[in-house]
Amino acid sequence: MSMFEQLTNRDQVFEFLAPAASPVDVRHGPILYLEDVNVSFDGFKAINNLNLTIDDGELRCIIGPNGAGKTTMMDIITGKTRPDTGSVWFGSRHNLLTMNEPDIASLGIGRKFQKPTVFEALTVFENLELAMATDKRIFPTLTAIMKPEYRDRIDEVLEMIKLKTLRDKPAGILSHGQKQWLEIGMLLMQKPRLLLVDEPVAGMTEQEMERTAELLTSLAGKQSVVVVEHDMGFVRSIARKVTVLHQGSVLAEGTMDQVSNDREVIKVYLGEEA
Amino acid sequence: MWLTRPLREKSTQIFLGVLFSALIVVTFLHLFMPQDSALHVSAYTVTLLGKYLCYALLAVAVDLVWGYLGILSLGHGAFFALGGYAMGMYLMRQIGDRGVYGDPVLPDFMVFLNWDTLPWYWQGFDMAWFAFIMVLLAPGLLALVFGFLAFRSRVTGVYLSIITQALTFALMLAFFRNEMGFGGNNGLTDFRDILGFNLRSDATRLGLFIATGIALAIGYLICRGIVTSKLGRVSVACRDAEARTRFLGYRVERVQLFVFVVSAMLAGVAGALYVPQVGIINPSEFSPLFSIEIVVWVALGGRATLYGAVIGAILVNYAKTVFTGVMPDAWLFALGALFVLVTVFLPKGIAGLLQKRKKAKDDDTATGQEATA
Amino acid sequence: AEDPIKVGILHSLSGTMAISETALKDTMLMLIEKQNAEGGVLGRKLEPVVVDPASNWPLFAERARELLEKEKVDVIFGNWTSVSRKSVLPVVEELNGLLFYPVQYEGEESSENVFYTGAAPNQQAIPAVDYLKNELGVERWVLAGTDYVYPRTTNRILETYLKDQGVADADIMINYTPFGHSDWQAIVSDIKSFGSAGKKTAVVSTINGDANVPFYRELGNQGVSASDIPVVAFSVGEQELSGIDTAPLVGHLAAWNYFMSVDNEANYDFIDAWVEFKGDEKAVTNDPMEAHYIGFNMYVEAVKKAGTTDVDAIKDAIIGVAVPNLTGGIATMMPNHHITKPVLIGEIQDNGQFSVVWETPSTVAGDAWSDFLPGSKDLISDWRAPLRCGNFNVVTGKCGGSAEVASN
Amino acid sequence: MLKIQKLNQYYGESHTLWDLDLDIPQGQCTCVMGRNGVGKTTLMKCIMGEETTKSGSIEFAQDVELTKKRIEDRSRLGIGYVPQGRQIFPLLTVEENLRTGLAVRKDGSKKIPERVYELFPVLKEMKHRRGGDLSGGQQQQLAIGRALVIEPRLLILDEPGEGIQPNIVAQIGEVIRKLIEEDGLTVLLVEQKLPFARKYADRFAILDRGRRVAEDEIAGLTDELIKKHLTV
Amino acid sequence: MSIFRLLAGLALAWCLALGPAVATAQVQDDTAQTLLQRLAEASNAEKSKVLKQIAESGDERARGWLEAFAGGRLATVKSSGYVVLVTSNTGRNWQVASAVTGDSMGEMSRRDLDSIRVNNALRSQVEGILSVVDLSVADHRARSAAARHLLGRVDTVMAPLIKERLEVEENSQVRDLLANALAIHQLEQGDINAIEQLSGSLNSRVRAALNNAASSDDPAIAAAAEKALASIEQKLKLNKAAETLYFGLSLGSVLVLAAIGLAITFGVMGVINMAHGELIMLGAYTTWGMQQLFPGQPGLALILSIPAGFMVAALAGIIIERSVIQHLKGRPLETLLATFGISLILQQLVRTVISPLNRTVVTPEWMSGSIMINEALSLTLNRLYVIGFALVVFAGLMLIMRRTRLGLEVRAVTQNRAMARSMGIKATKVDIMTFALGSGVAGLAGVALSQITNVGPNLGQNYIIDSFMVVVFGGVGNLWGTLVAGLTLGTINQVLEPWAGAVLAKIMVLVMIILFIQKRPRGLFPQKGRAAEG
Ligand SMILES: Nc1ncnc2c1ncn2[C@@H]1O[C@H](COP(=O)(O)OP(=O)(O)OP(=O)(O)O)[C@@H](O)[C@H]1O
Ligand SMILES: Nc1ncnc2c1ncn2[C@@H]1O[C@H](COP(=O)(O)OP(=O)(O)OP(=O)(O)O)[C@@H](O)[C@H]1O
Ligand SMILES: NC(N)=O
Ligand SMILES: [Mg+2]
Ligand SMILES: [Mg+2]
Repeated sequence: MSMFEQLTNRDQVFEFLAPAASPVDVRHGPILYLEDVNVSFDGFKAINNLNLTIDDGELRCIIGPNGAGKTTMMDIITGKTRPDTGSVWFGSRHNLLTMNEPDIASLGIGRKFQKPTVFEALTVFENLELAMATDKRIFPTLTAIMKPEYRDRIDEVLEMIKLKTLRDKPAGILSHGQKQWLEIGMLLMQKPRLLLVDEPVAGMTEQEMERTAELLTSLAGKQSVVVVEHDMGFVRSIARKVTVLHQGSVLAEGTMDQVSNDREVIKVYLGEEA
Repeated sequence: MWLTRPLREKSTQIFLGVLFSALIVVTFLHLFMPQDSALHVSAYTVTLLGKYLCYALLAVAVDLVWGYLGILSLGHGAFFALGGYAMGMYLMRQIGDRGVYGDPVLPDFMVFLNWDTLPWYWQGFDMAWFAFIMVLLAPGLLALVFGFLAFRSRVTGVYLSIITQALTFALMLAFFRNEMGFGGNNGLTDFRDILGFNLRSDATRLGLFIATGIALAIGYLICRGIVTSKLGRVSVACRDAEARTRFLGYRVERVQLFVFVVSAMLAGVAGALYVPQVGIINPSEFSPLFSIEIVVWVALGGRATLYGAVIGAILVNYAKTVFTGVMPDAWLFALGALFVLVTVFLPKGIAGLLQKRKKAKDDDTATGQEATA
Repeated sequence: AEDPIKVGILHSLSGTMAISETALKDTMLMLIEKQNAEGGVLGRKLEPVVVDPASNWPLFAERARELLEKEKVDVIFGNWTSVSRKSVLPVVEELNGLLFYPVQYEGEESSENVFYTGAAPNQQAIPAVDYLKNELGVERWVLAGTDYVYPRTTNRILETYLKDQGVADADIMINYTPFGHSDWQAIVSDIKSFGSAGKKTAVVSTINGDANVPFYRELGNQGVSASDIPVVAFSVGEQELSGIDTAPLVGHLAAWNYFMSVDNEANYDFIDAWVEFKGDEKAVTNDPMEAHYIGFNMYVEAVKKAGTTDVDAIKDAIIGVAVPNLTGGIATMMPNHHITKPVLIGEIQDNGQFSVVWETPSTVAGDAWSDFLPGSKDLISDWRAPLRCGNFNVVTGKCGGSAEVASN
Repeated sequence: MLKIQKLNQYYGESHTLWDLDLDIPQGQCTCVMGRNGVGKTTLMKCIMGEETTKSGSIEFAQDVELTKKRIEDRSRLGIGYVPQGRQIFPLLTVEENLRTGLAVRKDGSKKIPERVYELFPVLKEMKHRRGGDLSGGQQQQLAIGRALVIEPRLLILDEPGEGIQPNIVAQIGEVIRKLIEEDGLTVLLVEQKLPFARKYADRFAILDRGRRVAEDEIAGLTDELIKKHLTV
Repeated sequence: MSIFRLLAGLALAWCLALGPAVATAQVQDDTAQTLLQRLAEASNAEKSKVLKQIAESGDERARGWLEAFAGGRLATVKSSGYVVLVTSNTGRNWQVASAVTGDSMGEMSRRDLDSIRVNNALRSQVEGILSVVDLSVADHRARSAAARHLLGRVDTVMAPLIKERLEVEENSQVRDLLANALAIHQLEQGDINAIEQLSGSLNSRVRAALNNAASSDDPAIAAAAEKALASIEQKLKLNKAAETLYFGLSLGSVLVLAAIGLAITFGVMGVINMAHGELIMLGAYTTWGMQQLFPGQPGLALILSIPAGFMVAALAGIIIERSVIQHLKGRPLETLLATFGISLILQQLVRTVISPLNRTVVTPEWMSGSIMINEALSLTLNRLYVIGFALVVFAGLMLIMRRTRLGLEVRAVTQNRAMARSMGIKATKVDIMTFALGSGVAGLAGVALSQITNVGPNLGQNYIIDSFMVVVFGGVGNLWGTLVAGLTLGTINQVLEPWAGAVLAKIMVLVMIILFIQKRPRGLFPQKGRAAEG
């Protein structure tokens, strides 16, 4: 996937000239760090003393029953939901709980939502254009021009997500699966340090799943990836370390094999025959 | 440059072409056709057209925030009126000692309310440059403060609409108060000159009409420039999925604030050009119903097209002029029916009708391509 | 035949003011119809040109311009609110038109092109206060009005007038409410307590339009009767009463220059004509209608006198023209373009009419400039040659700031 | 149960379904497969009436022409629908979401059948929570439960397993089988996941670019077919 | 005024001493006619004397004459000078009857009649006479009213008579009033002891008397009066607070009524219904129409207006829904445009078909006036009824939305129309019924408003802005929110009004709404949860 890396780095001639868009400090350990996080909604505890660390460059799978709090966890990381207590750090410098969504996003945390959300009135191309990692302040955005290399990049991604033919169609007309792909494409455009991917393969065929798996594995290393998924086949194919969430806290953590043989996990999640 | 980019668009070229031809034709017919000729355009008509153009600019400003940013402002009349008052204050000061009481400094209404000095906020309005800056600044500042508060707290949708309405309503009541020092219900009127030109002369009127036309052209270009830029696409993104836009790293509230302030300033300019042409500014311009009406023009013309707003504003106001003259007792029926019929039969307004036609001819031109440097 | 004389009618037929102004449009149509039936003027028919400024003030100016510039009318009858008149004023002056304005107003204005056939403050407010003071022994005053220029000015004049007469500050309560105010509970309650200080108290009301109904209702419900605290209103006439359940209002007062109930043959004829014209047995007449009646007749006389409809000729001819009013007297056009009027005080009766309880012994001439405002007490208006000035300062001996306009 | 003939559908000018024929036999589970964007969901919407068809017929239970029925009457005929993307009513509580299905029940019962809660115990637990607050998987369960409330004769499931935890997915499969075998329910399933389809469906049909390109017993779902129509 | 006092005293004597026996006395018809004719010809000062004579005549018809005179219903026939009683005085021709015999004389032109002028002073005099007479009637409410009338009007001639009356009066309220009336008189005479009797009273005439005493030359009296006043002031403050609260609730309930229909059509269905105000107006005009149908029975008409107003507005709502709104499904903002048009049409329709003028809606007897909690605190009846009505309407709506299937279905339809239809919900029917319900409730608001404000073509415009404000302030889609918001805004407005004035109070409320929305961007009772955040 060096082609992909090349793409993402095309405007970085020298490493030290790279924009200070993501000054994440990972010298002292993990890229993401959640400690004792609690959230409740009207008395219902959705996240219960959650502790989680993601290392730089790691690919982590998170599984767990419906309602375990996986999406809520992502909401917390991206600033959508404020936890009642606990701390959330991005690298060792950024306390995410003091920041709002755009700040967190510009730090380099990107997210694909469980329910595909794209800008329906904009074309597929424009959706990708907006996601592109550029200066997102007002005046730069107002005066931004579409450089040929940007265009190439977008076309590259379009190719990758198989939406080339729908390039100039409004995203609103896409089918469910196509929207999923578009969201993945937007995530790629964003070049985040940390990708949070909520159920990427729902509604995909086996082969598409394979491609997605390849894509995610290739990203890992350079970027950190957190994947939430219920499809065990898919998880198995990418998993290095798996965390199982249950009732808002970590139930088990380990390799896929360790986890899938855990009695508790089988009981609450996998079912006997999985 | 973002401002010149729209000049390469066909639709903008057509729009500007039509606008400037209209300006030239009207000017020609007014100046060179004999008074009794059927083709002569009277000063009355020139001023009337000038008023329509002011409304058109105002409608463009509303369409910018409503059509592209999804902010249904039911209080844009407030910005229009503030621009109007700033201009009105300048015009009042130009009256000088020609007022009924002959006071060289105080406007008549202050004399008769027994004020002995000019309030501080009237200072400087005797200077045109200052007044013209205020035309932009007063509405801009109000929009900035109001927008800052509202967007920061993520007030959206109908909640935002209703507080814009509350804003203009509160201002209306405030300006009604004589203590405010803006002439109360009577407002500001009886203007004489602007920049040394007699407001009661036909030439000045023509000049104002042309100035309004040019202002509309510039305003349209600014709006078009914004909406065809990447910022315009971000606006649309905010409109359709505000939260999602934030997750991409855009500060939605700043985008909203920027566009809102630009729109308010354009509305202010429209108000400033309106006042010398109609000869009065009074708090009724702040009335919530007027602001709603502006939205109605935009909807009727076709939302999120800009030129639709222009068409809507001109058409509705032309219809009003015609109907109130032709059938004074029943014109509201006609206007009401117009609104109903357009909504039911032309879902995308009049612009939608034009687009449909156009679509049949040349298929799509993607906005992404227009952005090419 | 010759071209007809075109009469512009500039009254709101829609919007908030339609409620008051529609009747004035109809009055004009009726008067024109009658005049035409009598053969018109100078052998020319009159032709009404009706437009609707839709209660929108800038639209008033636009419509006035349309009437004068496009329709080329010879005269305009129109306007109700002061702001609409202020809006129209520069236009009629610029285009040298004629405007007859039929509603009581705050004064402080005199235009060469406008004829004020309604009352100036000295023809309504001052006599009404005199009545309350002298006949009812009122010592404590509530000045309640809608927050706009007419009430503000009238109240300023009254305040000065009352204080000149030795009324203490504490005995005057001033209250303003927004247009269309409908919740009068607190204010009426305040008036009640203000009135319980041991001195005879009265309310002088310049409350406008729709706000009156809820005001009087509240008075009735809170048990404020006319014998306790009478209210004298300057903007409540027969037409307003026709929309109010008058039973609780009996005895409250209004000051006008005409009441429908006035026992006078000319008045009865006018009422008969009106009822017939409207085809409504319940149609009522009111003061501004009488003002149009007077204004129209004055215009007709002036045209006859001048032998032309030329505006400048009319302006000269009309001063001094005297026509009968509907209350048995004579209205004369004064040099300041205001007319002479009797002032009547009427009490509301349960049939929605007023019963006249007092009237000035003779007619009063309208003052363009109030004697009770510091800025205007030295000004006079006289549009006859050689002065031809609407705001002549008798102290400085100069014609005020509008010298230019006069020569325009 | 359902016989689709020569169905054509357009979105504006784009032709999405082409002369589509499909037979869904009574008392069986038919699985529709196909790549993203080939028109599976569109087909389901046509059956439910949410999209209008240009030509062709959809015959229900031998004698009812569905294309002539209004949407609300289709569910009254006994068609339950679990749409893609869940489409729950976000501001109604879980219980209210379920209750929306009561109106068309033949027995006029005012109570939510116990079976729904048995199948998805979480729904009972969260009865008073707003539907929109549920997690994705919980919403999916709610959507299926809601369709079951009307006790349908034909159940249309558009990717029902999406976002649901593995043990419940399996359970859903079991329930489908049970309903088919015990109550004679007919199921029309859209599913991408081969193992699930193989396990619970009786028949399959493959769509490609709006056309039906294969239709057979589930055993006939060969690798060749898969390769040809389901891989990218 | 002393003439009046004397007269009242005499009349009282006449009444108390002779009792009912005199009431049957009769003067000769021609004497009566002369008396009345003198009344017609007299100047105001002389009229007063003639009134006295009429009262003294002891004629059983005297009361009728006095009342007719006070009501402005005596007139003379111009040609003959004959005094007649005007039985109907509307229009150009009046119904008259002989004042002496009471026989109808048919219709006469207004031109041929000369009304006998009356004014407030004379009317007050007649009321005085009549109230003294009323002191001895059986009905204690009438006695109480008469006694109240005497407050501040007692003089030396009457004082002993009042004292006598006080002895025999058994109703405590009447006694108290009479005692106060007497005490005021005594205070005027310089009797410092009277202050004690007065010091607890909250009556405004008592306060007026004490205020006068406070500026008396006698320092002792002045001081005592001051003290009494101070204690009264104290009590008044409490009452004032209670009164303000009542005003607030009553204004609030008007707002709630005006807004609650909108809370359905806008809050629940999402239709930005600019014609809501005009639907209110239709309800108000229905009330007027009903009163035209049942002349003379305003109460009955009003009660019948409740269902009728609902039906008329609901019907209008259905027509609007079917003809326009149904074509705008999924385009909520366009409903603003269309309904704005409809509102213009409805307004002008009323102007053209009925009249541009306001219409008179009569307040039935049982709804006018106020109930007196104490001398300083009365609750106006019309407002009290409106508060109750608002609460009933609210409760009813709440029931419908919570307990019936319609409530569930309408929410399902607005949240996801296609899915609701797939669940077998008849969306069209639901739309019609809901819109009809919201509109009908607007009609009900109109019925109530007709008792408070103008019934005219502009009625709706006056309430539309406030209505939207209330619904949004409360939180769209939440009926409780509308209730609480309406009552809160009403109360705040009334609390602010006394010290800020009506205009500023209104401005302040608006600014408060703007600031409040910053704090709670989704109103008082926001829709919570994931779905609402979008
Ligand atoms: N705003 C909210 N209000 C109330 N409850 C909430 C809210 N947000 C989440 N919850 C509850 O919190 C729990 C966790 O939800 P979450 O969406 O994080 O689950 P999840 O692990 O992503 O599940 P799934 O696999 O089904 O997507 C659920 O039970 C959900 O109902
Ligand atoms: N509203 C619409 N307007 C125009 N085109 C549409 C619309 N909805 C869907 N389409 C197009 O129709 C095609 C079929 O869509 P459909 O949703 O039926 O696909 P699908 O087979 O269900 O795909 P998936 O597996 O992703 O759910 C797609 O190409 C899509 O882009
Ligand atoms: N002139 C008035 N009443 O506005
Ligand atoms: Mg989830
Ligand atoms: Mg699909």
